Amino acid sequence: MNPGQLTLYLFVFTAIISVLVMIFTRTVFYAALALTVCLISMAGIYALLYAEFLAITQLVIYAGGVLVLILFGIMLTNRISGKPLITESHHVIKSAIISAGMFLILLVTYQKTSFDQSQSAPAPGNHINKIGIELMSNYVAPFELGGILLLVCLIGAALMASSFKKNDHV
Amino acid sequence: MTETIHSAASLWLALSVLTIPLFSALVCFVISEKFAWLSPMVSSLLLFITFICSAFLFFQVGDSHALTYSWPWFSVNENIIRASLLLDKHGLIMVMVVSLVSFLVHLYSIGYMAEDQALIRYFGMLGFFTFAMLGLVMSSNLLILFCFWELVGFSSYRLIGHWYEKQEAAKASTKAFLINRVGDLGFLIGLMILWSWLGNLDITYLNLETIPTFWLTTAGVCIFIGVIGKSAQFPLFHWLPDAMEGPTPVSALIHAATMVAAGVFLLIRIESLFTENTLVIISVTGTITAITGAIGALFQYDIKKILAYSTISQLGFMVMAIGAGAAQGGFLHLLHHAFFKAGLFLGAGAIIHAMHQAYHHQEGNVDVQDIRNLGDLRKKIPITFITFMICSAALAGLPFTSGFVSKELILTQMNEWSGNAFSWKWLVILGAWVVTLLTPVYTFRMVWFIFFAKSKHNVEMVEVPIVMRLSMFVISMSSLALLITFKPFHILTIINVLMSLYPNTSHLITLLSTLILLIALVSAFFMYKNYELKDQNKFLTPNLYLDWLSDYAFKLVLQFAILVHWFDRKVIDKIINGLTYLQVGIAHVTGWSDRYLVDGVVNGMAYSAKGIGSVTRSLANGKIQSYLLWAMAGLLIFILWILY
Amino acid sequence: MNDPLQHIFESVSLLIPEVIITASLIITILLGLILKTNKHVILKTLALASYGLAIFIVLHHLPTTSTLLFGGMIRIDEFSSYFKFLFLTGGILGVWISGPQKENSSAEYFLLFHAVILGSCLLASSMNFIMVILSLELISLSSYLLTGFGFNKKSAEGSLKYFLFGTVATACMIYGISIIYGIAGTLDFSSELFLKNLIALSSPLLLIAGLFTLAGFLFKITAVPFHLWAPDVYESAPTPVVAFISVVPKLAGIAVLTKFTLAIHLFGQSGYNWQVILSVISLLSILIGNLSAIAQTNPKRMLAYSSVAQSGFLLVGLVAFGMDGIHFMLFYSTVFLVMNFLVFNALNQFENSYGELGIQSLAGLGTLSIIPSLAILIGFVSLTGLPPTAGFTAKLFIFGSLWGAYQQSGELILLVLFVIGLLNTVISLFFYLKIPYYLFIKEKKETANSIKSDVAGNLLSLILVIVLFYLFISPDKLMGWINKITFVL
Amino acid sequence: MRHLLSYLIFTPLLAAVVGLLIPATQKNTFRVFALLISIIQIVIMVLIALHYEHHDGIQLSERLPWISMDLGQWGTMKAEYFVALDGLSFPMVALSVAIISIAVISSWTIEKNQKGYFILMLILNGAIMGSFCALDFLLFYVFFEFLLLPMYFLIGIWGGPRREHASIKFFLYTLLGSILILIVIIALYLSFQDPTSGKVLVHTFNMLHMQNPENIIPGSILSIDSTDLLGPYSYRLWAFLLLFIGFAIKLPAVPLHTWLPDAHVEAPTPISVILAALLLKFGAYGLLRFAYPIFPDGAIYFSWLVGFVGVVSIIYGALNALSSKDLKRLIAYSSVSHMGFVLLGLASITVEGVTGAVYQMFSHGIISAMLFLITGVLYDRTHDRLIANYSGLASKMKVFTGFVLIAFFASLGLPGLAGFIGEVMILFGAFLSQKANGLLPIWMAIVATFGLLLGAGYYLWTIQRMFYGPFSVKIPAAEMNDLNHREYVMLLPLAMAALFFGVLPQTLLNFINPFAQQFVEALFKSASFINP
Amino acid sequence: MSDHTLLFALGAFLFSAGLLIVLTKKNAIMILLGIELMLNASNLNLILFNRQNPTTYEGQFFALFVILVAVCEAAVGIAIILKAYHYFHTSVPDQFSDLKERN
Repeated sequence: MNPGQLTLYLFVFTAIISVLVMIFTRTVFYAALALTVCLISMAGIYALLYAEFLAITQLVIYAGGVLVLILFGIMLTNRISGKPLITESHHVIKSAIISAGMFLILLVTYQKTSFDQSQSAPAPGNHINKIGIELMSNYVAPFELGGILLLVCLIGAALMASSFKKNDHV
Repeated sequence: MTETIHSAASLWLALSVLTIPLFSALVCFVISEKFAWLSPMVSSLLLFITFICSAFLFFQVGDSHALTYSWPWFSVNENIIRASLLLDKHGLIMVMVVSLVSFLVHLYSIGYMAEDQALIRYFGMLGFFTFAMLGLVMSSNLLILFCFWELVGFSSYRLIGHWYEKQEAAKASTKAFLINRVGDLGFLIGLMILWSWLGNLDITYLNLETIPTFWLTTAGVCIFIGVIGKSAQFPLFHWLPDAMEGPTPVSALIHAATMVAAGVFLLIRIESLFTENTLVIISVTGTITAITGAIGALFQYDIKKILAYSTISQLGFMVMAIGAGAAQGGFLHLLHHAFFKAGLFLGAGAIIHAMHQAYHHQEGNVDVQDIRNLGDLRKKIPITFITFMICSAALAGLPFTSGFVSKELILTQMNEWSGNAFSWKWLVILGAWVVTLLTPVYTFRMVWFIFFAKSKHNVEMVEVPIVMRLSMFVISMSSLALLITFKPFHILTIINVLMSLYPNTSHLITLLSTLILLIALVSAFFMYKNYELKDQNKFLTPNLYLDWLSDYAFKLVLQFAILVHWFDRKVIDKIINGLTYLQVGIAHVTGWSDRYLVDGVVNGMAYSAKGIGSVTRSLANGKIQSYLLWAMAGLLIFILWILY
Repeated sequence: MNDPLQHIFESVSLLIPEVIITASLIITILLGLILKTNKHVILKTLALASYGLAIFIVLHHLPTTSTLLFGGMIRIDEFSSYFKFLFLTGGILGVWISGPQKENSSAEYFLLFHAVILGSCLLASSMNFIMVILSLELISLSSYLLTGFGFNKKSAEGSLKYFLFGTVATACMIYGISIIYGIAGTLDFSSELFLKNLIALSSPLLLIAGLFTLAGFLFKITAVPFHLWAPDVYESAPTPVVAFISVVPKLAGIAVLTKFTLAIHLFGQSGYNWQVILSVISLLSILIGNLSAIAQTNPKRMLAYSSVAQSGFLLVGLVAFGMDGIHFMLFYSTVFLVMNFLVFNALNQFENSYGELGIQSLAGLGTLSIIPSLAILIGFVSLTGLPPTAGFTAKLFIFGSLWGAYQQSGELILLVLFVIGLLNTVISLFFYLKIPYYLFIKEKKETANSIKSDVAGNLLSLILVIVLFYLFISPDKLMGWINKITFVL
Repeated sequence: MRHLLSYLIFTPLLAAVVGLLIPATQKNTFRVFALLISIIQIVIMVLIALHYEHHDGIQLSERLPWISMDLGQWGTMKAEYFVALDGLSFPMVALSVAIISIAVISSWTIEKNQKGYFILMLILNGAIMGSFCALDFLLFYVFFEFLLLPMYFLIGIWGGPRREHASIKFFLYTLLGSILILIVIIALYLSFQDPTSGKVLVHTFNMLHMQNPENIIPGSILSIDSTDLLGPYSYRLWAFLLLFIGFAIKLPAVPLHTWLPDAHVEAPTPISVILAALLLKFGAYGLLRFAYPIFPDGAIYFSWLVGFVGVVSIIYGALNALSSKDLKRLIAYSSVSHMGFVLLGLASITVEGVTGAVYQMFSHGIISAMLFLITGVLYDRTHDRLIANYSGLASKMKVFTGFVLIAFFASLGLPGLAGFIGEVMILFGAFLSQKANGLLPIWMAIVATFGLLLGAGYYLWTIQRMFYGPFSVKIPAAEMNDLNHREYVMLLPLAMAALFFGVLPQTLLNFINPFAQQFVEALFKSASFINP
Repeated sequence: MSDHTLLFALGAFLFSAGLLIVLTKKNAIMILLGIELMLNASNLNLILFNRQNPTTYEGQFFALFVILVAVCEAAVGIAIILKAYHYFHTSVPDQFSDLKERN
């Protein structure tokens, strides 16, 4: 058990714990924080898997961007009551069966599948550089498309979130 | 050359005989209401022409061999159904009889129906009936014959229901047609059998060797079922008494002289078709009918009903004769019966008509057809009395009348047929003799209470109009053997052609039948002399041993009659009615099942479609997470289903 | 560095329709900021013009041989071109029936329209899961937003439900794709490598991954079991939007589903019988869609279920797994587009005159507003699949190909699908006739007044009806065109 | 002259389009217009009759390519616009022209939305003509489906109080039947090839090709050497069964008949007339034209079933008629009974039976039209159809009663009227069957004869209750006038026809005979080809 | 248990947990969080499987675009939730029930 692996286990453990917190907590705010912890541990795992660029993206965009957005949403929807946003659960048993079923089936079928588990070391060199070049050559189409997607979503979301009038409280 | 002219002439005659009555019917229906009074004259005239034509036709063809004419009617499967005329001796004699009686009835109706509102319909249907009846008699193709057979039934239906405002008339007409239809089904099945084996239905070309005996017998029996319906044989006879709801001339023409005789005529026409077994069935049926009819006639109060039962009995007698090998006798009796029974009905009509006229000014409702209300009429309406008496004598089989002649012939022929060894045939013979005994008895009873017994009501009566008297006179004359034979005890009928075929009757039989007749008349006389008819039959005190015997016999016979009547009314009628009710009942059940079962299944399918739909719809309860739940569950189930 | 750049430029030159739409999209944003008055008219004209131009280019200037662009991300071929033609036509029809927007949001409205069309065009031609995901998301997110354009309570609710359901489906799909990637080692599902690896490693995991991926597509085409959002969304969204999103994204989904299933079917070498899986999905969609539609009282909800059933019918063409099946599916798609817009156009006219409608409130309007009523009647007759409309021809063809497939494979489920599918026509009659029944047979209410005359709407109805009849009388013209399409994965 | 049939079919359809352009305010022009079209059609029909020759082939045929498309691996699919007449369709087309003219006259009293009504009538007219003339299975199907919709609206808008229910029921049932037929059509077209096309595999809907079992593509599911079974039967037998059920719904045969009484009771008189006289014929027509020739093996295998259904329909329909309290319902059930005869005749597969079946189709067309017009006459006066509410009509409405008698007695099979010939031929055929080809047991023919008895029963009972007895009508305000001129004009030709075809059946049999002989002969020939 | 298996199992766990949250939690924002978890599970898979052929970056790129998608979804989602909150004064989707089957 080398230190790398130990770190991996640590990250996995934190991720699992934070997910469990998310499942069992009733406070949305805590859940969001737990998700942050989970995402950060995921970023760690990415880094251990030689995907540094992604790890950073994960940290910056998810932990930094998305979660702030979500927390912002929590605050906004919470403004009237002022109390912490509490969430109830329902369909617990049915959902648990379905989720557990999914999980088990995934594991069982994974067991029956012979993956190529070689952990060959990545080619030496600057991954981020290569990624940049790839992004602008081979992946230019999705890149541009992603740009359009972002543009459309932001304009649309802005419209959705802004256009309130007093008279349409119907 | 002469042959062609001869046959061409007879063809034209035959066609005109056939079409003039139809023309008469058409004329009647075309005449507008304003000129309705014309129709009796015109149609009677036309029918007279028909009669003349038929007479000419008869003498034209004479005793030459039968003539046939045929035209293709339609073809199917390369078999051509030909509309064909068969002019043979039997047929032509029937044509004569039909046209004569029909003419006389037309004539009679001028007077009888003078005050009727629907003359057009009446004379139209009479004409149509005559056409159909003549067609029946002349056609040689069984399918065509069947067509006319049904058309005859149709006109009978219309004429019985002539006074349809009366519920009884309406019901009787329906009943008559329906019961006839039952018989017709048998006829039709017989035709189906013949067609399937022969592919041809022309009587003159039936190639009977190709049919297996079983099927031949079945076909014969089936066709005989048709005869049972039409000729009012046991067990389908009870429509005939009901049919008396129609106008009396109609009863004379259709339900005594012609239509009901069509069955007997048919039996003679297709005699070659009958196997031994068929003949047995025919003779037994005839016997039962004859006896039942005679007993029935013995206990009726309504003149027309008595005559109706008597007709049943006589028809049974003829059928029995044909079944028992006395076809010629049967045919002869058919002719004679046509005249004397028509005469009786016309006489009864005259009585009813006269009584109606008499009661017209009096108050109260008296059933003028009930013999209990009649009596002592012989002086009031003498001409009617005379004609009625002549015809009654013929019915009873008194010597010097036509009835005697044919009865003798039948008994003789049956005697030969039965042989010397005892067999079931003797029972048939016995039946014949019983009928011979009973016929004079009920005839006497009828005549006695109409003309001789003391009358309860004393009313002034006048004779019926001249046209009615004229036709009654003609018809009764034709029942007198004196006019048709010169030797009353030695049979020689008018028609020499026919006579040449007939064997002589034995004197023994003549003697015997005369004896029976005497016994019958004498005992009847003593029985009814001081007898008063009441609702409950009260019998004379037995002052003589004979009286007691006859009384006892009467009681016995009465019980049997009541039983028969009960049987007729309760069982057969109930069975038929019951069948109708049952049909209606079943129909209601099927109607119900139609509504609730068949429809229910279909609607149920629709409902269940909706039901399933509502289950699937209920998933859409508006809650997004249950949508997701169901979707994911579906996915999971799908995975599990594919995997395992 | 020169070569890739060259390739990119070449690629862009073959993507002119998409470029036109993107340009139009950007101009729309700019104009939305600049213009103060007549915004709607100008933007509508712009949209129509750009779609028209794009159609022209699609029909006349695209290569007929299949060409790979952007390093295999996108492939231009006749199959995708035909779908682009359909999307753009759908776009034109959708824009045509769109009225002025509330809240002065015309620019955003047309922007989202453009985005959906752009996404659909790219989806139909993408050959790589990355492109699939991105274009699918472009369509989906724009559709969620479009659904909210009623700017009322209902609309917001519908939009939220649509969003939640859609994102979960997308998440499933992405997860599925990630596993497929793990097995295949590539995201390019048309490549040799993909085929080779999948055949080499046939595992139940692949089945699960495939089904997870299907979930996203099934969501897009509203097939069972991912159809539950449809009634709520259809009911809440503005009618022109429903007309649009019930056709274009669905057809885009069908396009990519075709490619995906053909890929995962591995030319029949897959360890799992995808034919059976698709047949069951198709069968369930037809059954559940039709049965649920029976008791609906809201016309749009009813049409949502009808749309579920129509997806089932579209899938029937796919189930045949043959070129002719795909051809007939293309024919059916075309007819579906026409008849769906015919119905929604008429419904839209009614709504414009009478406001939100239940089916009952249509009672007796048939004689008052004869053209929309006749249009709706013909549209429903066609949706039911009765002659003399193209709906009949389409159904005949598609089930003909199914019978052919059955004759070849002898798979019993295909026969079941064949019989049940056709018998469902009878069930569908129950509800398809409901609206004409209320329109023509029910007595009208006292208060009903005549419909506003709407020349553009009536003209559109007339054109669509003529197309429906024309495609019935002479389907071979269109089929001749479709038959030329050769499609190789 | 070469396109007479097309003129016949498309004149009313074009007229419907023209009618759309006439403003709805021009109320009474529509009925004149519709009548005019009917007269034009009668003229065309006369021309057709003049060009028709009595032999067993098809005549006046017109063929145009319709759909022709490449199916890739499946070859080419070909459907044609192929119309022609033969001994089966000629009587039907002639009947249709006559009945529709009379229905138009009968529609004279329609007041509600005349434009819509007469346009739908014209569409119906064209679709009926097209269905009877089409010899391409797909073309037939298209025309046939096409007539459902106008019918639905005609019942649904102009019908009686429960019209909605009835129209939906009508549509659903018949559509169900059509779908079953469509299933077989699809299966068929991939199994038959056009022999004239040379080496290219061309799938065809052409009836002339489908009738010849040599054109079945070997190896297709419906091919004659296929041994695959689905459950108890081979695919060919299933296909026949589906066609049979599909057409039996239209016929209608018990137990699939329940739409009929409802549809009839609620439909307006002219529509009932068309429904009974023409639409019911499509069931039998379809069996004769399509099911039997294409699947002779199925026809022979299931002849017992077909005959049994026929017999049950005869008896069951008659019993129901007997218990009906509503005159129109009674007549509707009598149709079930009479169409049962057609089925029985067909099942026998004898020349007599088939001839009788076609004859019965024709005569039932005339008679049922008359019967429904009669109920219409009563309904117009009192708006009441319950038998129990009438009595003694004969004394008030003399001419009317005359027509009633003709119609009733024609329907119960009185010789001399049209109903008799067909029924007798059918019974002869059914009885002959056991001896000739061993298909039907004898008892079927015998039981069927009881249908005649029951028929007489319910008709006579109806006459007794409604027309005989003392006059009374339940609706007090009703004026029971005798027939007016318009009603007279409608009923007289029908009565004459009933009489004419009863007395001179050969005029019609000249058309039917060659067809029936060729039908039976060809059927057994191809059956022996299929099962040597 | 190899790292590969462990990480796949972690992915599956994240996915299932995300699904569980999506299905059970009543708050729309929680559902959004669950979806993020599910997307992360995919990303983990992608990166894990990318190591099998490290010469290309396909998996990583895909993961990158998935993050992009997640961002867009979050943005749109929050906007829509806010909009709905504006009308319903709650972010519990179950209480939005204007749209459902009416019988």
